[in-house]
Amino acid sequence: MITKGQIIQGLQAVAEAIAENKDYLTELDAAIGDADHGINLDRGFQKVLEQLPTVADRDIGSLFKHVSMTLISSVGGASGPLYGTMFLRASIATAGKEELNAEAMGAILVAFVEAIVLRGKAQLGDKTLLDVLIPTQQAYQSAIAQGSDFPTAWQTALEAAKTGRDSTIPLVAKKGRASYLGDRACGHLDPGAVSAYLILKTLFDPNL
Amino acid sequence: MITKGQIIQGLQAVAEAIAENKDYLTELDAAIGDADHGINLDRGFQKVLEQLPTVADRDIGSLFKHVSMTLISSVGGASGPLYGTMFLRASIATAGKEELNAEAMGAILVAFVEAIVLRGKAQLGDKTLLDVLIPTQQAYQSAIAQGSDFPTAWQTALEAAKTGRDSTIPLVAKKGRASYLGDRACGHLDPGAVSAYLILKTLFDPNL
Amino acid sequence: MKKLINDPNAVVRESLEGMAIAHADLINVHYQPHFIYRADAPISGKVALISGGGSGHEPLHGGFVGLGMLDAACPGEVFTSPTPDQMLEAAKAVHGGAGVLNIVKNYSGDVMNFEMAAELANAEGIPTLNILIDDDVAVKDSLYTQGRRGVGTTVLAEKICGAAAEQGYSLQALADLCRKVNLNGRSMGMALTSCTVPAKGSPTFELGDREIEMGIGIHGEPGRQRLTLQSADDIAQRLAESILEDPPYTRTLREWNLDAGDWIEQELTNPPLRAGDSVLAFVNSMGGTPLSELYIIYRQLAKICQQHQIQIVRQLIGPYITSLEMQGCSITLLKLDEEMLKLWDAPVKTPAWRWGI
Amino acid sequence: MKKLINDPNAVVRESLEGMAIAHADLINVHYQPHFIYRADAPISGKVALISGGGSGHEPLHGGFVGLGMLDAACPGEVFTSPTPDQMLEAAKAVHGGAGVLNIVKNYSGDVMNFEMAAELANAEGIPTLNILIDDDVAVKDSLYTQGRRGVGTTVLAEKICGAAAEQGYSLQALADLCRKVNLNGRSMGMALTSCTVPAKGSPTFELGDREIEMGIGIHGEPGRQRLTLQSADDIAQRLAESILEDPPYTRTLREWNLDAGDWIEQELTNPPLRAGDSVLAFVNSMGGTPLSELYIIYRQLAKICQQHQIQIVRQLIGPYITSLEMQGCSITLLKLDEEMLKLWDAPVKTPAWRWGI
Ligand SMILES: Nc1ncnc2c1ncn2[C@@H]1O[C@H](COP(=O)(O)OP(=O)(O)O)[C@@H](O)[C@H]1O
Ligand SMILES: Nc1ncnc2c1ncn2[C@@H]1O[C@H](COP(=O)(O)OP(=O)(O)O)[C@@H](O)[C@H]1O
Ligand SMILES: [Mg+2]
Ligand SMILES: [Mg+2]
Ligand SMILES: [Mg+2]
Ligand SMILES: [Mg+2]
Repeated sequence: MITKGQIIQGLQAVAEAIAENKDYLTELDAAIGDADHGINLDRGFQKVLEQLPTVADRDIGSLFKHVSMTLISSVGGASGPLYGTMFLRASIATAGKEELNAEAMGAILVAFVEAIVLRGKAQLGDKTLLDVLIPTQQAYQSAIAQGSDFPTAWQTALEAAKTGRDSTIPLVAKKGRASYLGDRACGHLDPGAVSAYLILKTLFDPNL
Repeated sequence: MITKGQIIQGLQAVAEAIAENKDYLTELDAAIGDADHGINLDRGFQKVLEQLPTVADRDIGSLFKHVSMTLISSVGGASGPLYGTMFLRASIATAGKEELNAEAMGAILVAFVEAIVLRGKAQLGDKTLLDVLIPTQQAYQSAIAQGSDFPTAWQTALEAAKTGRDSTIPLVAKKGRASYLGDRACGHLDPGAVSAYLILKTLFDPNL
Repeated sequence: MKKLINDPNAVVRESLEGMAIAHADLINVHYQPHFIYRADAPISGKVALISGGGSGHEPLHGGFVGLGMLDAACPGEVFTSPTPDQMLEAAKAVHGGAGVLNIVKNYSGDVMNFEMAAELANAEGIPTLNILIDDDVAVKDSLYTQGRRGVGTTVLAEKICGAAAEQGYSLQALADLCRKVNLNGRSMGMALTSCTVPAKGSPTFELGDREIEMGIGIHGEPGRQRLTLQSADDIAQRLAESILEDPPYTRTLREWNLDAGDWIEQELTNPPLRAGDSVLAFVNSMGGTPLSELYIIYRQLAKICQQHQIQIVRQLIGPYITSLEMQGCSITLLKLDEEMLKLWDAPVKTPAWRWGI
Repeated sequence: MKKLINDPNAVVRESLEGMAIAHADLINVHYQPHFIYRADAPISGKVALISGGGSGHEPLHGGFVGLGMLDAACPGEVFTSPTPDQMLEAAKAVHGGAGVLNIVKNYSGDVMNFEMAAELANAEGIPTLNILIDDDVAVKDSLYTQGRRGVGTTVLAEKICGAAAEQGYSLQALADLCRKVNLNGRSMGMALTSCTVPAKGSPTFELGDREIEMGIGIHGEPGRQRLTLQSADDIAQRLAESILEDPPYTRTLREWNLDAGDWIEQELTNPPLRAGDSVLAFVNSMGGTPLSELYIIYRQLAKICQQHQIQIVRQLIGPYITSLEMQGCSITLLKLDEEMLKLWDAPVKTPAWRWGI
C-alpha cells in the first residue's frame, strides 16, 4: 500500500534525485544525444516540486494529472511529452484514489507502457525508456500473479527495471536522437532508460 | 665594390633567407601584430626570385625598380609599400649603374631612410624598420667620413643595423599595428626591424 | 565555457528580449509561454504559418517571423523542443480565421510536442495541420531509426510557404505545398568542431585536431561517421554526392486529417534528383564557419552540380540554420518547379531576411 | 587548424571564385589583380565607390558590391592590405566619368597602399579621393599611435555613401558625406577567442579559458587589455560606455586635394555623443559568435542608451565586419542626421545585403 502522502514524498524525492543526477543524465545524453536530458528533466521536476504545496490536498489521480501538465509544459524535448503522457495516463488509472494498492500499481505500470507506445511509437529493444518500463510491468504482473505481496512484487519489478536499464547498453537505438548514430550508440546507456529507472525507484518507495 | 652580379646573387639570397625566416617573422608579428609579416615578404620575394631571369641583363637601377614594382604589387600590408618605396627610391639613386661603389651605397642607404619617412611617416624610436635603417645609414656615413674603406664601413654599418634591430625590443610602438598595443608591445622585437636587418645583411654581401 | 551571456539558464529569455527591443517594428515577443509573432498578427483570412524548435539554431525560426514568412515561432530551450502550450498560445495569437500550418522538423521531441499542440488546437476549434520536414540524407533508413531529421529544407519551406500564405493559399493548399517542398529537398551536414550548450557548459563531444564528423544534425550531436580532416573540395563532394546519389526515399508520415479529426498515416516518397533538374542550392554555416569558407564549398558544389547536369537557378549562402558556434556546414539541394521558384522570389521582411520590400 | 579550405594559400582566390559563380547576376570578379565589381559597371555619370582591405572580414567588402553600395572591392590576402594595382585596375573598370571615392580603413598598410593607388589613379586622369575611417575608440591618442583603426563604421559608411552615389552625389559631396559619417561613428570591440590565419595555421594569440581581450581591431590581433571573463551585460556596458563617454577626438588626416593635385592635412574632430542624439546601433559578430548572443548584447546596449537618453532609431545586428572565426563582438554607434537616415533606408542589392528591391 502506498499512500498519497508517500506519493507526495516520492515526488519530492524524485525532484531531488533528478537534481543530483542532472549532470550524469546530461553526460549520458551528450554521448549519444544532444546533452540536455538531465537539464530537461530537472527543469520539469523543479517546477513540480515548486507547485506541490498547491496541489497536496488532491487525490492521487489529480496529483498525477498536475505532474503531467507541469512536465508537458516545462520539459520539452522528447522526454517532456513522454513523461508527461506517462503521468497523464497514470492519472486516468488512479482517478479519485487516495492510496495505491497492488492492483492500482499494476494499472499505473500498464498506463506507463501504453503511454510510450502511443506517444513515442517505440518497441522493446529500441533503446528507450520502454526497455525499463516493459520489463518492470511484466515482472510486476507475474509476481502478483504468482501470489507475491505488493512489496515483494515491487522489489522484483525494480530488479527487472534495473536489468532493463542495463540492457540498453549494447543496443542500437531505433528511436530518438540516438537512432541517428547507428552502431556508434552501442556501448552506452540510454539516458531515458536511466532516468526511468531512477524515477520508478524513487517515486514508489514503500519504505518512505 | 659590389657588382650587378653580386646584387643578383644577393636578391636570390634574400629570397632564400626570407623563406627560411618566414615562420620566425610571422611569429614575431603574431606577438604584436597580425601574424603575416613573414608570409607577406615571402610572397613578394618569391615573385622577385621568379622574375629575376627576365631582368638579369638590366642595370642595377632597373633591377631595383623591378624589385620595387614586384614588391608593391604582391606584398600588400604595411611592408609592401614600405619595402616597395625603399627600392623605388634606391632605383633612382642607382639609375644606370652596373656596380656600386662606396658613394652609391651611401646614396642607397639615404634613399631607404627617406622612403620610410615619406611613406610611413615614422621616426627613429617608433619601433619600425626605421630603427634599423637610420643607425645603418649613420654608421656607414661616419665610417666613410672617417676614411674607412667600403668593406670596413659596411661591416660597421651592419653592426649598427643589428644593434638597431635589438633596440626595438624595449620600445613602445608608435606606428603600425603594434602601436595599438601600447605597453604590451614592450619586450618584443619589431618584425619589420628584423626583416630589415636580414635584408640589408643578405643583399649587400661584399663577400658573395 | 566562454560566451556572451549572463546566466546560462536565461539565454533564451534574454536573447528574446533583445530581439523584441531591436525589432519592435516587425515582431512582438510573448513570454511564458515564449513565442515570437508578427507585429501585425492576426491577419484576417490568411493562413497562419507557425514553426518552432529548440533554440540555438538562430536565425531559425524567430529571425524568420514577418511578412512573407512565419506568423509565429516557438523557441524551446537550447536544442530542446518547445512545449505544446507554446504552440497553442501562438496559434491563438496569430490565427486569422483561415487555419494554422505548423512546420515541424522531424525530431522525436519536436514531433511529439507539435502533435500534442495540434490536437489541442484542433480541439479548441483552430483548424491546424502539421507538415514534417525530414530531409537529412545522412539517415539512410526510416524503419530502424526515427527517420530522417529535419534540417536545411526547413528554412526553404518557411520562405516558400510564407510567401504562399501571404498570397492567400488555403490551409490545405499550403500543407500540400509544404509537403512538396519537403519531398523535393535533401540535405547533408558536417562538423569541424562541437558546440557548447550553455546550461551544460562544456562541448557536447570532443573532436581531435584532425577529425571531422560527417552526417550531423543541428543539435551539436555527433554524426554518422567520424573521418579524418579533408579538403573543402572533398567535403563538398561527399556532401553533394550523398544528396545527388540519394535513391528514392520512402517512409510513412503522420498528418492530421481535418475531416477525420485524427491522425492518418501516409506513405511518401522523395523522387531522386535527375540530370536536367533545376535546383536551389543552399550552403549553410553551422554557426562558427566564416562566409569565405562557405564560398569555397559553393565553388565545388557548383562544379559537381554541373557535372551531374543539375542546374542551380537560385542560391542561399550563409548561417541560416545553425548549431550555436559550431564550425561546419551543410548543403541542401531543393528541386524547384515554377510555383516554388516564384514564391522563393516573393518579397520578405523579417528580422533576419529581407528583400523586395 | 581545421577549416573548410583546400590550399591555405588559395583561400582568397577560391573564395572569390565561389562568389563569382554564386552571384553572377550581381557581380563580376577580376583576377590578378583581384577585385570584385558590379556586373553593371561602369555606370555613366555616377561616382564610383571603391573599398578594400585584407580578406577575412567577410561579408566586408566584397559582399557589399552592388546597387546602393560599392562599385568595387579590392581584397588583399587574409588580414593583409591589398596592393595599389588592385585599386588602380578596379578604378579603371568602374569609373563612370564622375570620379572615384575610396573608403579606406585607417591601418598603416591600407593607408599607404590606397594612397599610392590614389596617386596613380589621379595621374592617369581618374579624379580620385580617399576618405579614411578611424572610429575605434579603443585607441585613445593619435599622436603616439597610428591613430584610431577603421572598424564598424566602415560598414555603415559603405551603405550610406553607396546610396548617395546611387542618387547622384558629386565626388566632392560624396567625400564630404563619407567624412561626416566617419566623424559621427564610434566603435569598440572585444574577443573571447583568437582566430587562425590560414597561411599561418595556428591561432594568432592564446587566450586562457577565462580571459578576454578588450579593445581589439579586426585582424585577430590582441587588444588593448586582457581581462577576466565577464557577463554579457558587463561586456556590453564596457563597450557602450567607452563609446558614450568618449571625449571629442581630434587628429590630423591626409586627404587628396584635386585642385592642388597633392595631399593636404586636415585637423578633424569627432563631436561627442550627447543626450538627445539619435543613433544607429550596430552590434557586430567577430565571426564565430552566434546571433543569439548578439541579441543579449543588444538588450543591454539598448538599456544603456536609454539611460544616456540616446535614442536608437535604426539597428544592425549580425556578422558584417568579422575576423575569420573569432568569437567576440563589437558595438558601433553612429549619430544620424536626416540625410544619413534617408540614405540608410534606401534600397540595396548586394550578395550579402538586400532590401527595398
Ligand atoms: N520516440 C521515442 N519513443 C520512446 N522514447 C524516446 C523516443 N524518443 C526519445 N526517447 C527517449 O528520450 C530520451 C531523450 O530525452 P531528451 O534528451 O530529454 O530529449 P531530446 O532527445 O529531445 O533531447 C532518450 O534517451 C529516449 O529514452
Ligand atoms: N607607418 C609605418 N612606418 C614605418 N614602418 C611601419 C609602419 N607601419 C608598419 N611598419 C612596419 O611594418 C611592419 C609590419 O609589416 P606587415 O606585418 O607586413 O604589415 P601589416 O602590419 O600590415 O600586417 C612593422 O613591424 C613595422 O616595422
Ligand atoms: Mg537530449
Ligand atoms: Mg602584419
Ligand atoms: Mg534535446
Ligand atoms: Mg597584415
